Amino acid sequence: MSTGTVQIALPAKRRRALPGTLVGAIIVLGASLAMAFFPGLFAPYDPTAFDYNAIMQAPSAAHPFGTDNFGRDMLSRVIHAYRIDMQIAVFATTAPFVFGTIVGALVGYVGGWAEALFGRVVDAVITFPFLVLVIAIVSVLGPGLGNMYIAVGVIGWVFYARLVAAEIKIQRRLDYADAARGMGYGHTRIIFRHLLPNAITPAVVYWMTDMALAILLGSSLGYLGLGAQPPAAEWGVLIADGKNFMTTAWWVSVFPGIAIVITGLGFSLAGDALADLLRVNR
Amino acid sequence: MPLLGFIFRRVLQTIPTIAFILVVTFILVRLLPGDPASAMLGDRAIDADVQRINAKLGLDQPIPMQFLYFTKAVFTGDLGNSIGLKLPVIELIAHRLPVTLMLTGMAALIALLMAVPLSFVAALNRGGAPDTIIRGTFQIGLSMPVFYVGLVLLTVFAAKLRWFPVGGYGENFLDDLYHLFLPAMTLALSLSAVLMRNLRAAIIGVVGADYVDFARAKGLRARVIMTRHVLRNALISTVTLFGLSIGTLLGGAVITETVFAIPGAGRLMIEAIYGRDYPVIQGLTIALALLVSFTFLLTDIVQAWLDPRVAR
Amino acid sequence: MREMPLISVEGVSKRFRFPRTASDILTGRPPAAVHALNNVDLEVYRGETLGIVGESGCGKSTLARCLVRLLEPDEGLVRFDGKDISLLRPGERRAFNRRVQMIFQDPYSSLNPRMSVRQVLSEALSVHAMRPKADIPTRITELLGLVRLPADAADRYPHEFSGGQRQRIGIARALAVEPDVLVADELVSALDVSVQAQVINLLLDLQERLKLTVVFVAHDLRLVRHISHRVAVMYLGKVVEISPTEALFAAPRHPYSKALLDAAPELDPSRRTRVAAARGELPNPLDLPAGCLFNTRCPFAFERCFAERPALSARGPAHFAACHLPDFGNPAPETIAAQ
Amino acid sequence: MTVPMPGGGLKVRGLTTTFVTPRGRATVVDGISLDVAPGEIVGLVGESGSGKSITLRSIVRLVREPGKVSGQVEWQGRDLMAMSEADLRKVRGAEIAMIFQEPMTALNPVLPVRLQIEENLSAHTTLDRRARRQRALELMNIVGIPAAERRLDEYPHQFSGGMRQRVMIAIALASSPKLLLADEPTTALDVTIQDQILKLILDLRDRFGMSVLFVTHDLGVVAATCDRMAVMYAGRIVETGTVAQVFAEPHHPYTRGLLGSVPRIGAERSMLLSIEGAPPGLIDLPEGCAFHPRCAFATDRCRAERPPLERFAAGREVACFHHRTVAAMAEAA
Repeated sequence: MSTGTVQIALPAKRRRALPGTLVGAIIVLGASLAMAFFPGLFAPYDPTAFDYNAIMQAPSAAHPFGTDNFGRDMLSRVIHAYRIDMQIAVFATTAPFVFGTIVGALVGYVGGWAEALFGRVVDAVITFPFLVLVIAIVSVLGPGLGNMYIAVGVIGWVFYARLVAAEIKIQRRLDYADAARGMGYGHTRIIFRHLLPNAITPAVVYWMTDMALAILLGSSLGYLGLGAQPPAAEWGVLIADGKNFMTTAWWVSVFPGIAIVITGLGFSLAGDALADLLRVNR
Repeated sequence: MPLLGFIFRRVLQTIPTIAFILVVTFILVRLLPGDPASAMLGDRAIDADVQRINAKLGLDQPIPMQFLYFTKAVFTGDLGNSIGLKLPVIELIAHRLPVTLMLTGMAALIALLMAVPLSFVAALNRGGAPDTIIRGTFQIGLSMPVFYVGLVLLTVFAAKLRWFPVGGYGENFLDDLYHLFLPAMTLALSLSAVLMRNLRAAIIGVVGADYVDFARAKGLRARVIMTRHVLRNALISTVTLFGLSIGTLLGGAVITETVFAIPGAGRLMIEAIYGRDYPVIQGLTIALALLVSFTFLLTDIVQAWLDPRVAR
Repeated sequence: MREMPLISVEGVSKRFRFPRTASDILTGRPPAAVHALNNVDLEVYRGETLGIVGESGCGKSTLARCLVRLLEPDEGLVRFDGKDISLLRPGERRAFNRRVQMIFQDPYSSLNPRMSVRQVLSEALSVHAMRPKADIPTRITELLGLVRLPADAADRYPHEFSGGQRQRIGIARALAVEPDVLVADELVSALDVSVQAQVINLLLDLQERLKLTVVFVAHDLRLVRHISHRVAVMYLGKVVEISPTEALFAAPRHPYSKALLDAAPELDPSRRTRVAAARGELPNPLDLPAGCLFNTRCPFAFERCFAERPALSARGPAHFAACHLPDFGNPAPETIAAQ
Repeated sequence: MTVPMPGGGLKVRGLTTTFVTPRGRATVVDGISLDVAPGEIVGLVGESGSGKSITLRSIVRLVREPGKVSGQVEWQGRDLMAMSEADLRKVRGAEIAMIFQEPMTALNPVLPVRLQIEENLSAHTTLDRRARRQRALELMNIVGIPAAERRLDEYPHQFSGGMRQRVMIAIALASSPKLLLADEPTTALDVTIQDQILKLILDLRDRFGMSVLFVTHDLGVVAATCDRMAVMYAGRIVETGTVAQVFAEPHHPYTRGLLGSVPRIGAERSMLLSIEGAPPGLIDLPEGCAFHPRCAFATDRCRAERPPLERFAAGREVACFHHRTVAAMAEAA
C-alpha cells in the first residue's frame, strides 16, 4: 500500500488570545512605573512642602488623600514614594534572579555533588526566618536601603536557584536533552539554548511575586526604621508616620497601604500573565 | 518499621543544618565594624572587660579556635549577656520566646482553620463565584504588609470597636488568648492565603486523580471520598509548605509584636537592634533558626506519616 | 567468516547506583544498585536491522543509550568501526555522534517545545557543518520531504503536530547529519496502531534508500519480527538469545523467548489458549538470582541453572542462546550433534 | 450492537456524552448502542480519542464535569440514567465494578491495600470487621497474589505493576459484581504479565459468571479474550460482530485498516497497510462519515451523508455505504 506519498495536511495555526491578566498588569505596572519615573507630572503638590494651614486635613477635593501632621499633601507623598518602592522591587530582585538562575542551571545540569552541596545551602538558608536574618544583617551593616539590598541579595538568589535547578533536573532527563547530547552539542549550548528556555518560567513567575514581596519587605523595614530613612517618601515610612493618628487621621496611613496593595496585585497579575504567556505547549 | 528509620535519618540530617546556623551567626558578628568584644560590650566598655571577653571567647586565638569556643559556649547555653538589660541572653530568650510561640501557634491554628474549609469550597467550585471571591480576598491579603494589616485590625477592632485590648499580654492563659487574638489573626491572614492557594491546587489535582474515580466506581459515599481519599492526599504537599512557612511566620511575629506591643522574642529582637545589643541579636537568631529547623523536622515526620512513600 | 561488525558490544555491564544511605555507611555495605546490563555481547553489521526485544527492566533502552554514548558502560566496551568509543578524542567523538544517531520513544518529550522545526534542523546542520549556510534552507525542505512532511512544517513548533508527525521530525533531525546508524528506541510504541504502520513504512523505505544500519529496540514482538533481519531477546540485562529473525520465531531456543512469543496475543481468535505462557514476575532487580537469571520463572530449571549462569552458545547458523538445555526447542535435535 | 437478550445483562441505547469546552462542543460519545449478555466478554476497540473509555465511564455516569451524559442504560431492567445518585451508588462497585488502565494511579498511594479492599465491603455488604478481613484475604488469593496475609498491609508502591493490577481486580471483585467494566487493564503491563492478567479475567468470568465490557486499543487482546466486539471511531461504533466474524471479514474500511496495520507473519519487511492521516479532533469532525478523509473508498456520498450503523447479517452491523466492496477487497487480498 501507500507509504504516505500523500502530503499530510497540518492544522491551521491557532492564535492565542491576549490574557486579561496581562492587560491588568500592563495598566497597573505601567502607571506605577510612570509615577516612579515622573512623579512631578502626577503629584499636585511638592511632597515635602509643609503647609501649617492645612494640617491633618481629611480627604477633600484639594487634597484627595488628605494631609499629614505637617500639612504635606498625602497624594503627592504617595506618588513620590513610587520611585523608592519600585526601585526596591527591581533592585532587590534582579541580581538574585540573574545570579540564581545561572547557578541553578549549572547545579541542575551537573547534578551529583553540586546538587548535594547546593541542597545543604538551601537547607541552611530556609532555616533562618528570612525577615529575621535580613533584620540581623541590616542591624550589623547599618540601616538603609543599600544594606537591605545586600542582605536580600545574599539570601534571595538561593530561591531562584532552587526553582531553576529543580526544573533543569526535570528537563535534563527528557528525550530532547538526550537528543541534543546525542547530536554532540556542547554543554553550554545544551544548558542555555535547550534546557534553560524550558526551565526558566517558574523563576520568571516567581520574580514577579518576589518584586511584590520585596516591596512588602522594604516597607516593613521602612516601618521599623531600618529601611528607607525619613524624610524620603516610602510607603512603609509614610504608614509609620501616620500610625499614631490612626483613630483621628486614618488617611495618613491608609492610602500608602492601598498603594502597596495595588502595586502588589499588579505584580501578581504580571506573574499570572507571564505564566500564561510562557506556558509550554505540549 | 520504616517510619522509625526515616525519623532517625531525618534527625541525623539536622546536624549539618545546626552547624551551618552556628557558622552564619558566628560570621555575622564578625562582620561588625571594630572588634567583636567592644561591639558585644557596647559603647561604654572598659579595657579590662574587653580583655576578659577576648579571653573568654578566645578572640586572641586563630579563627577556627574562636569558632570552637563559640560552639562550646552555645552548647552550654552561654549566649553572653545583654548589653542593655545586663541579663544573660539565654534567660531573656527563655522569658520571651514562649510568648512568641503562643502567638505563632495560635496564628498557625487560625490559618489552618480558615484555609482547609475555604480551599475545599474554592476547589470544588472551581471557576465559580465562591472560588473567585475567596481567591480575590486572599490575593489582597497576600499583597498587604503584615504591619499594615495589624494596624488596621488594631484601629478597627481594638481602638474603635473596643472588642479587643489595644495590645500587651494577658494575666492568665485565657486572658493571653484574648490578648493575642488580633495579632494572631494578623499573622494568620497571609499564612492562610499561602496555604489556601496551595491546598486548593492540590485538591483540584487530587480530585482529578484516577484513584478518586476508582473510589467513585466502588460506590463510596461522597463524604468518605472527600476525607479519606481527597483530603489526606491533598494535605501532603500542604504540610511541607506549612513547615516552610514557619520561618515567615516568625519573621511576621517580629513585626506583629512591635505593632501590638507584645513582650515576645520578636519585640526583643527589634529592641536589641535599636539598642545595638549584639549578643541578644546573635542569641535570638540562633534560637529562632533552631526553632525553625525543629519545625522542619516535625513537618517532615508528619509528611512521612501521611505518605508512606516518603519513609521508604 | 562474516564481515567485520560495524558496532560490537563486548562484555558491557551497567549499574545504576542508589545514593548511599546512612545504614549502608554504618554496616559498610555497598550502596544498592540496579544491574541494568550484565555482561552483554552483541554485534551489529552494516546495512542490517537488528531488533532488540524484551520487557521493561530488561535493559534494552540502557543498551541503546550505551550504543550512542549517552551512557558510559561500567565494564566492557563498545566498538564502532573497530574503535573503542570511550577512547575517542573530542573531534572524533563529534564525528561518532554524527554517524550514530538515536531516535526516541516519546513524541512529546523528544522535541524541544521552544524550537521550531527549522531551528531544530538548522542547528544540527550548522553545528556539524553539513552544508554551507546558504544551502541550509534547501536542505531543510529536502529533509522534510524525505520524512513526508510538507515544507510549511518548517516554521511550526512541536505542539502543532500529531504524535506520528513528531516522530517524523525526530527522524528528520537524525537524518540531517547523514548518519550510518539509526538507533530507534521504542520508536512507535507511543503511537496509535494505524499511525505506527505509517512510521514503520517510512523507516523501512528510508533504510533502503539511504543504506542505513538500524538498531530497532522495542517491546512489541510483531513489530520487531516485521522489521528486523536479526533479533536479540533480552532478559534482566542479558541477551538470552540472538538469531536471524525467522529462526528465532520459528523455534525459539531459550525458555524465556518461547514464553515471550507465546504470551504475545495473536491476531487469530481461533488460536486461543487458557494457560498463561510464563509464571511469576520479574525478580527484584536490586537482588538478582544466582545462576541463570530466568531460573525463578523457568518451568525447566534444574540444579545447574541455580548454580551457574549460562553463556551464549551456538544453536544453529548465527543462532545463539544462553541456556543450559542445548536441545531446548530444537526442532531437529540431531542437527546440533552433527555440527 | 444489539442482540436479543433474555433479561439481565446490560442494554445501552443512544448513549451520548458531550463536553462543552472553551474551544467548542465535543461529542465524545455519539449515540452508542450495545448489549452485554450475562457471562459474555465484549470488546470495545478504538484508537486514542475514539471515545471508548468515556463510553465505559458514561455507562455508570462517572464522567467528569463538564461532561454531560444522555441516552438509556438499562441494567437488569433498571435505567441507570434515571436513577438517583444514592441508588446508583448501590450499583457501582456492587453490581457493576470497574478497573482502570494505570493501577499505579488508580490505587490511592497513601492507604494500605487492605483498607482499599475493605472499604468496598463496608459500602456494599453487611459483613462485620472480622468477616471483611477474611474476605479481603480470600480475594487476594482469588486473584493470585502470593503471601496475601502479609501483603494486605502493604501500600500500592510496594507492589509490581502486575500485582497492582491484581489488587485492583481484587477490589473490583469484592462485592461479587455481575458486570466488570475494564478500561485498558493490561495496556500498562508487559506482555508476559498482560497474558497472565487476561487469563485471570477469563478464569474469573467462568468462575463467577460475570460479564465483561473490555475496552482496549489492542486487537490482539480482543482476539485472545473477547466473544463479541465493537469497533469505535470518532465517538461512534462503526462495526460489530463476533470476534471471529470481524477478524475474518472486516466490513468497515477502518477495521480493515486497523487489522492491516498490524504486521503479519510471512510478510516481513514489506510495507504495511497503513491508514493515512491521524484520527480527527472531536470538536470539528468532518461532514458526512467521520472517516472519509482517511478512507480509500470514500465517495461524494460519504462526504455529504453520515452512514448509519446497519445490520447486514446475523449479529453483524456496519456503518459504511461501501461495506460490500470493502469486504470483497479483503477477500481478494
